[in-house]
Amino acid sequence: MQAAAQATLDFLKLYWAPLLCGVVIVAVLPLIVGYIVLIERKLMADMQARLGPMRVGPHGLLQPIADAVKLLIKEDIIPDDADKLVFWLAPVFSVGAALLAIAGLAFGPAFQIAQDLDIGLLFVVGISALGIFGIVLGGWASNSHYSLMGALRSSAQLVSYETAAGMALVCGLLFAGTLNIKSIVAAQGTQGVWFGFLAPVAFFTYLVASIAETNRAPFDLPEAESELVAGYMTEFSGFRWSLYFLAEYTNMIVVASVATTLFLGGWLRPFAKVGWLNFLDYLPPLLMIGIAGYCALRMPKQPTRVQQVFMLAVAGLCLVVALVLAAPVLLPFVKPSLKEAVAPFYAGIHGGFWFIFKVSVYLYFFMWLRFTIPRYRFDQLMRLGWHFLIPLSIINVLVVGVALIVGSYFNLQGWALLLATTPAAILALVVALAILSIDQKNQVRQEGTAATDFYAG
Amino acid sequence: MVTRRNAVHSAIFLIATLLATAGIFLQLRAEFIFIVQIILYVGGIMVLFIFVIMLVNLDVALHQIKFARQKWVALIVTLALTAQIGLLFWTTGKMPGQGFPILTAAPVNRLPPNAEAVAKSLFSSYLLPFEIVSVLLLVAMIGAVVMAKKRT
Amino acid sequence: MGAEELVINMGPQHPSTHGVLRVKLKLDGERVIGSECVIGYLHRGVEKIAENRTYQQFAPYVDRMDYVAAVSNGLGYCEAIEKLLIVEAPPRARVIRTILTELQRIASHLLWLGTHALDIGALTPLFYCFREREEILKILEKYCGARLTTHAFRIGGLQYEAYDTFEKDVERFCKDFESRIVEYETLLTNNRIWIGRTKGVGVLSAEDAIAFGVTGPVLRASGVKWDIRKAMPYAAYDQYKFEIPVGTTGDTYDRYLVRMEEMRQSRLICLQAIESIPPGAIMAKVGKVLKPPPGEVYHAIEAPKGELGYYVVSDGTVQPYRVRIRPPSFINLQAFDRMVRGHLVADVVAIIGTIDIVLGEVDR
Amino acid sequence: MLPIGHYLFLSLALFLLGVIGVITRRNVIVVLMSIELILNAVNINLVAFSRLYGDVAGQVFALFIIADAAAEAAVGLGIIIAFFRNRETVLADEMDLLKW
Repeated sequence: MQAAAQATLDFLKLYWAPLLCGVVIVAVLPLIVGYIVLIERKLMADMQARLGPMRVGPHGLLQPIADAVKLLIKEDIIPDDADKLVFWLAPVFSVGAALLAIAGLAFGPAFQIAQDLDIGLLFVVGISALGIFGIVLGGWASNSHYSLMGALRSSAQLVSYETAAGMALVCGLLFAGTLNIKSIVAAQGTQGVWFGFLAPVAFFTYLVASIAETNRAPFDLPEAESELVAGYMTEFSGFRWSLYFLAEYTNMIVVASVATTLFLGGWLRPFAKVGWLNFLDYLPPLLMIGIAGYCALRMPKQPTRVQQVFMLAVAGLCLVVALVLAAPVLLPFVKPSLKEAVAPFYAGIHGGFWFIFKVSVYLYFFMWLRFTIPRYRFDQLMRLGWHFLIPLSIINVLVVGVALIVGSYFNLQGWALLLATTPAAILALVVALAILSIDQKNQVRQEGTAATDFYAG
Repeated sequence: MVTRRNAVHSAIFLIATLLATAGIFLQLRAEFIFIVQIILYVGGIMVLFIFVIMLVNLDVALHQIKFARQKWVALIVTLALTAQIGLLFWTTGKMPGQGFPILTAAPVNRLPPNAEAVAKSLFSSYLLPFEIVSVLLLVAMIGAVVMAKKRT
Repeated sequence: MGAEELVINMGPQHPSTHGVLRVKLKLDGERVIGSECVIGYLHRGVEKIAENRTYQQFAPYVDRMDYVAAVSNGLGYCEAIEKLLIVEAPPRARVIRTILTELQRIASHLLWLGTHALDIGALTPLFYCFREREEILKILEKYCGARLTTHAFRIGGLQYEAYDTFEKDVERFCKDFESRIVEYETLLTNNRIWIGRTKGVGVLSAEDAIAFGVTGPVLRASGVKWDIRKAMPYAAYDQYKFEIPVGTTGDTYDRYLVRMEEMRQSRLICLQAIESIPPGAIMAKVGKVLKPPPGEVYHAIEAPKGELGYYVVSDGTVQPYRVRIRPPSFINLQAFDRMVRGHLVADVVAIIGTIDIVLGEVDR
Repeated sequence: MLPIGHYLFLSLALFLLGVIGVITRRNVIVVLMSIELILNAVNINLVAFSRLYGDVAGQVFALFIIADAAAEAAVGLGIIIAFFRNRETVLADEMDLLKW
């Protein structure tokens, strides 16, 4: 008994930090997801000439909490003909995979749960791919045609776009030479250039494939509300539905983080090696102060006392964050001897800021696309995946490999590598566009035959 | 997994088994095989299985007897195999769990990164088998496409 | 996909069947091999009701058929009864009728555009369209006090004189609308996905369209230049210059282009009309009790969705003997099966949208 | 760390379960899944021995086996789909024709 207690204690001593991180992520993530949804709704409203949620809290700031409460106390419906066990299991599987994938990510030099995982990036990609089972099984267990079709579409879509995404990642990994997430970012630090610049085609491919993988518009066919009601989620309601929702947005965060890590320099400041851009270090605290100022400005305009206080609290919170961000930058000026001491804090805090900033930009792009573009049709989606993205990504891996060999032959480093990779990217694009045009010619021919078929029948 | 009447349930249990196996691989410090197992086996092959199970409507299969009349054959084969292994243990004179070499051959922190080691081995000593496997996969791919294609 | 056919029910409660249409789809995988529209969920027996109401009493009922284009419905009915009575609305009334009807056509097309784009997955056009539709509804509200079921016209003319700033409001709307329509087109017309989703989808050849009796933009998109406003002018349409846009292939994209161009033309008609609204009376001399001479009449107008016809039989009493309505949506829906065969489920949604049905009119 | 015997016994159990599945089940899909189970049992052995001897060769072979399993699943499922399309069944004892 005592031995067991001792063992537990030892375990805790060793792993308290990752455990804490895990608990925090599981507990806080739903809240973060809720606020991402709120931001999405607000952005959508802004682009569509309306206001979005305004009633719950000032400017609808408490809307996510109200939504969560509503979802939690909703009646839990399981259809009679559903496969109860699988129906219960599927959303849990989905959300479990998504949360587990977060474990492999590093949100800054200091924040990572699975520390120094040797296969870091592969782990994240592989585990997050497991979420597909939640979708497929959920669709199957609902015992409804819409759900089943949503599930089939979803699995076909995920499997095909996983290939393109994987190839794009391989391309980025060629530059990094490692799978370990921290080493990937470190490689970009020493190179002084993000891999997104060196492998623009791969970045583009991953961008498209990641949208498809997270079932976002314009690839949101599995849950296309105008066709399949809600796809695999049709029969789910209340808490189970919110689990799916949580999984979807968590997956968005995961793919955005992967892209940030591999292509956008992770937690590095933009152009970290360029000396005259060092003023960018002051940007994070200034940004937060700006937000705080805006909140304070809007404060008197709130209709009720409670909302005014709440707005002020938000402003205060932003100020505190600004202070925390500013401290590591400003302290060395006050006391130069502190420079060594604050260095890790600077790296950690500012790294976290830049990482979250980049992830947000990525997510913003997702949302922007969603509001702007109509939805693909299923066959068009498949054609885009198999006939364009996959050939493009495979060709890109080849030409980037050649470019790397050329680069090492001429001993090109950092930005100079662009000399080798830019022609490579152009070459890949040209070949891919050629494929596309050939494909379109074929398609026209096929459509011709299809049309005659159609009239014959 | 073997006893479920519903093939989807079988598949779910198989997924659970495969994930558990992946866990064992991780425990054995074979990280690369762990992730390959998850991506390929669980994320690829099992999705294919579930896809096919959904395609071929199960309502038909559900109402039929799940076991063929080969129970006795199965029992005999199983017993024979068990007896064989038991004999093996008997002849070596060691009880399971005792006297076997314990897996602490190399200290953990001195192992090279697993993915790197596997890759080096794969692309040097086992290059030919690797190429053969890739050809096999290509052949399988073509075969599957030909098989599954609708005959018009 | 699977070897057997899958039958799914789309509707009557489905996000994109525009009301309570139920479509039984026979699918092979995702491909539609047959379809059947089940209607009647919104049947209220409008034609039967007409037999138990006086001519004036029945007028508000027609607003409930195509409830997104109530003004057009009212126009058709009023003109049919006027024909039966052998009276004519005064010129001023006819011009105002024309303006309101054209505004209503724009509003109806805007609603169609928004929901059609939403069905295909573009979220944003819907809100832009509603922004402009709101302006039209405001004008209607200012004119007759109602936004949706307006009952704007009376048999023999108009009940209300145009309000003071009517011309100014219409003119401002028309001025704004020109740039707004460009906005929608930048979002959709050259969008690769939009073209991919609509080109070649739901093709209806000109012969088929005529054989099915399809009218309105659906017919014109197939390349048949037929518009009752030109062919048998009513209200004040013979005074104005406008074009009839026609398509070439008769697919969903052409129908989209035709409707967009129709909105432009309606705007031009409105602009021409407000320049010269003739002065004078707004009501012809009709008695309080309408007793048309026995006889029958068929009168059709070009409603936003197609030919809206009223066939009214009078037996000389205050109530019609029989009213038969030819709703454009109902007839256009008949071509649905021909249009969806061989397409995918996603196209079904696009095709339902492109026919532009309103179930209140289909079921009556 | 566990002695190798444990791994061997686990592998044996999985292997036998797979064999039972292959022999007794009528649904061909489940038979295929049982084969996957057998392959998996082999993988456990390979990786365990690889760890025991500190040699990655076992892992490389496990990799080959996984690739092989993928190939087998693809072809097998292709056959099943083709069969189902023609005969409307997935039961092994109704597969009594070599050609149709």
